[in-house]
Amino acid sequence: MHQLESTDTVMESRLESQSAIGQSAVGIPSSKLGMWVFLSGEVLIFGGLIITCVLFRLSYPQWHEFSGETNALTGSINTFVLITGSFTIVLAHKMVDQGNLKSAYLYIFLTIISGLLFLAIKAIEYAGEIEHGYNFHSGPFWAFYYGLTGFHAVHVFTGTVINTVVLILISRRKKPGNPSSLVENAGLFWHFVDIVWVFLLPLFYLS
Amino acid sequence: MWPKDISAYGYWVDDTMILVSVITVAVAILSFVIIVYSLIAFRQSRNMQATRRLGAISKLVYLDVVLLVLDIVIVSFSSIGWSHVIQGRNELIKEHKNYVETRVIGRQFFWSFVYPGLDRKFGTNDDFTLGNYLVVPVDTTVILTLTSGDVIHSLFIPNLRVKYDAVPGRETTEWFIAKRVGDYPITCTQLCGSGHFMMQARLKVVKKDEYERFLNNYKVWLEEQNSKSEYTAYGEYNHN
Amino acid sequence: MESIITIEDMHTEHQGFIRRYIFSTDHKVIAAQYLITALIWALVAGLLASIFRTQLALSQKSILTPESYNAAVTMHGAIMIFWVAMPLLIGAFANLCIPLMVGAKDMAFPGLNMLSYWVFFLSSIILISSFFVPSGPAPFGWTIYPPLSADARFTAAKPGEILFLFALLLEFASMLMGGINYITTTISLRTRGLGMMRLPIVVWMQLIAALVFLFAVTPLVAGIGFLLLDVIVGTSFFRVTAQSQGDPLLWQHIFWFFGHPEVYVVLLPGLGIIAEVFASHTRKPIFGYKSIVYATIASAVLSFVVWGHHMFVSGMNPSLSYPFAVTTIAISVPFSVILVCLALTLWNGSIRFTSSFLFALGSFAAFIIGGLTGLFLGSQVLDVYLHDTYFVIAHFHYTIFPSVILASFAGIYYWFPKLFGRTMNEFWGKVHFWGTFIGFNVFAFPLFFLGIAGGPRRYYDITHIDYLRHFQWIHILSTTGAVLLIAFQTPFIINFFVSVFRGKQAERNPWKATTLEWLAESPPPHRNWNGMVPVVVNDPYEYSPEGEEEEDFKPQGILIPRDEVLREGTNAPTGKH
Amino acid sequence: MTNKHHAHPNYLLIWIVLCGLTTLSILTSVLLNPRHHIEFRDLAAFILFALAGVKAVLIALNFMHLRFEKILIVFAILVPLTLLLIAFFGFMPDAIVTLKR
Repeated sequence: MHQLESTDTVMESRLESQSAIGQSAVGIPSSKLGMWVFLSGEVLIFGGLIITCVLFRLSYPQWHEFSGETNALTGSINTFVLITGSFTIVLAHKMVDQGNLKSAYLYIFLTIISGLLFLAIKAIEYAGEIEHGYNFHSGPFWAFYYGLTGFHAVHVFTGTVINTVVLILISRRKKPGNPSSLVENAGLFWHFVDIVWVFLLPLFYLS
Repeated sequence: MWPKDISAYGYWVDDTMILVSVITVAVAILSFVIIVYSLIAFRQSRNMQATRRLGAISKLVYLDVVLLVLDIVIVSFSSIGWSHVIQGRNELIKEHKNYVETRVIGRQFFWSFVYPGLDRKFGTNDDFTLGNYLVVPVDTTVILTLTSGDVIHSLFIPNLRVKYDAVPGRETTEWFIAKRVGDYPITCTQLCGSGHFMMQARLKVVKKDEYERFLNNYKVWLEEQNSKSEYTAYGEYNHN
Repeated sequence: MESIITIEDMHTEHQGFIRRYIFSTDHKVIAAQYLITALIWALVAGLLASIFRTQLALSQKSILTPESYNAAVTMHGAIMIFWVAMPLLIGAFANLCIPLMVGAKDMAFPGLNMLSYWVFFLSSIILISSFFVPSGPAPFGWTIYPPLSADARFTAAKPGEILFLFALLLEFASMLMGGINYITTTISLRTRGLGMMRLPIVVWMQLIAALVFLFAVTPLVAGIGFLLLDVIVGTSFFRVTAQSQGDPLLWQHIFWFFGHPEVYVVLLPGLGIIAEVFASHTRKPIFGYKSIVYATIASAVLSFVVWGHHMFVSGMNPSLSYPFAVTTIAISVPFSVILVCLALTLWNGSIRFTSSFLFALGSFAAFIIGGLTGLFLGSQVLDVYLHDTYFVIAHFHYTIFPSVILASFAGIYYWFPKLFGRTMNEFWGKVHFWGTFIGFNVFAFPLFFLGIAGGPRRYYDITHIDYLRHFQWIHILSTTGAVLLIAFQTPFIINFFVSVFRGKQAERNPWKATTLEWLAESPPPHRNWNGMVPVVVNDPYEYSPEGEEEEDFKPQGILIPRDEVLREGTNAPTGKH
Repeated sequence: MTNKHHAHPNYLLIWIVLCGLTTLSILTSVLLNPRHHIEFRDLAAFILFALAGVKAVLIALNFMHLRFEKILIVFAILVPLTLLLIAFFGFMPDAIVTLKR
């Protein structure tokens, strides 16, 4: 295993075209490191939103009455959709590592579909709530609800676009890195979006 | 330099200020002496070859650090004392029963001071409100309950060394004991809009019996005040 | 693979003008772009300051209305912090120093780097445009306290405010892109032999500043999102309305959770520049390299638990205020360590008084005053009295001005050869220093006394307040200083542009400095090392080593042809040494 | 170029477990619905957020390969979480004490 690590480091680090010695100093490819730095920032953005929401919740004992109004069904379905999306993109990464690009394309494609499905369901859900006359002005719960889920939906959209670009890049064989790290980084973002949703589900739908 | 202290607890501020200033100035002077000396002594024309060893200087630096630590200790201890004074508010109110309470409402750009009237209870119909005019009895615990009608204001009474924000949607309390009769300024120190700098009020510290007279019939009292002083306060009528 | 890299290096040189100087991915060009944009902004904000200071001095004439006075104050603060300090220290100097000093060919993500500058440029455009909307720019202080800022009833300048908030978001985005680049580059692109404990102080400081900014600003991004919803959509997260109850204090918490680390973000890189200039101009190693590094890390960690000291009188729960006071006082310990180490670096040195050293020294001296007066505000006792008075203004001008403006000038005079391949004129540099330094002190020092006298900040006029009427002379004096300060920037501007085009050609290492960037040509070519590889053999500051005759310094690294290095195999330097 | 970064765990298993946990949380919210019996409100909230935490950790460790990454990258997630904790407990004493709530 350790043997594998080290050779792997060599293979990766050949790609550090900005480093004078052509390799990463800590053995982590820069692209992955940058992705993780970006994600740690994202953790604080969503975390800030979520803890603010929780603080408001703690000061509103009747919060659950609002969260009962949201459409728990679509929320739950969307959870399954996102988890499946994470599953497929990580399988795509595995396939790329095993050199099986054909099925990698398939899995990335499935992930894109899952993202679009999520957005479609979300749109239906919003339509329903607006029909019931809930909007930004219907009190803090709904402001938080639209704010956070909307911001999350933007991330889902971005992730879908990223996955599409990755699919095009690696299927056209024009790889600006090795396809493995490309798919892996796209996957990291997608999993992060998934994790955020995992917390939004109990916050707005279930309890 | 700074306005005269008329508060029972203002000495906390003044003594800490003097103490910290003395030590801080000492630290500053020592540091600057070291720096200036080394600039003169070790300029290139005088000291061609730099050497890495330090020598005796380290002792002076210890002194510098010691002074700084002393400064830090004093500051944090005075903070302990002060936080006892601030947080001991409730106990302190318990121990002197006879405090007077006044409600303060900040609005763009004036202060309203709501007095409970003779019955010392709010919400009764002998409450009355004065604009920009705070009247308190001397040698008595005064509790101000601050809130705001629009944006955040901050009630600053320099002579009493107290300052607290009036935040919309919540009530903050400030308390003091004024030690000498007189007429003092009140300002707003939190940017609250274009009229921020005009948001001035007066603090009037009066004898206890005069305070009773004031509560009893504030209109008459205001008349004689305005006839005496150049500052004219205007009353508002009972608003509840 | 080597062949690919070398080819890439060869054919980057013949690019068109646009590709090379406007939309360039070269970190040095981006650094120059950041530098010039930030200096223009500094000029704008300085002129704003001189205008409203003139208003304060001549309180009878009304040069500004109270509204425009508030707007001018707000814009001065916001521009100086976000559009001058950040791009100067985080944008320009980190871009210039990090790749050269870690021996990389460029940033880890050059495209992202270029994007970061152009997003910053866009944010500048948006901010400028907010000056020309009908109701003028945002008037509520750079801290944007709601409800004043969140509620249409109180804010006259709604379009200006929305533009300001969007510009702020874009600026944060651009600085975050930069930060990702700096962190990744410093961690993973270090050249062979350059362990973390061999990094130059300034790179350490910029790395830590980038990390602190990344972790501090992101909650504020969320907060600004809420605030924009309040302003545009009319929700009430921070507003207090009859129907629903927002929380104005929540904004202050979120803002200062960012705001205090932000102070260190703009402070640490300045201290790093001071350290570099001190070492190379006293011909001595920095005293206590390790203690400076550890103290910096400690202060960065502590900076996240002190935000409450901005809120002692804000209605914050009193039980919070004592812990915050203690952490605040505690944070002055690592900084005193850093300052003592820098002071001892002068001792037994052989000091060259160039203009860059003068600026570093002035910055150091002024920052000592700033740091010490911080003790006054750190204690609740004095803060209750001094909060929101001119004492605070004087204090943070004594911390921010040295660490941003003076240190940046030191850095400009120091690294000018690496930016433009020429050196600046020393005589005019010294004139510039003395004018700036004296002007600054005349401007800032009297304000301490106005603060102790209880003069509240952001006051359009103090002559109508009886207990402040006699202190008008302080405003007049300090305005004189401010005008002097602005006036003495003209020699710098002329000197800068003349030197860019006809300054004296600089050799590779004009200051006889040790760190890696002086191994490269000045200015370095597009990928810095011309197919060579800098390999680190020494600690960063090997000045006047014992038993060294011909030269009084050992360079940190040596240049080796790449194929030799790559033939030796690929044992990456680990972080530990 | 086929370079394995690290072993790939059994993703299918993880996926099944995640779906199971999600179903569990939905069941919780149905059975302990606070609108019907208020006394379970806090219990239900606690269970739901605990389940969410478990799911997040599973995804991070396996799908995001945190199990196999260097400690440096683990810190990239631990540091922000610590800061969030600090912020939460720093804001709490103020945020939940306001009038008319």
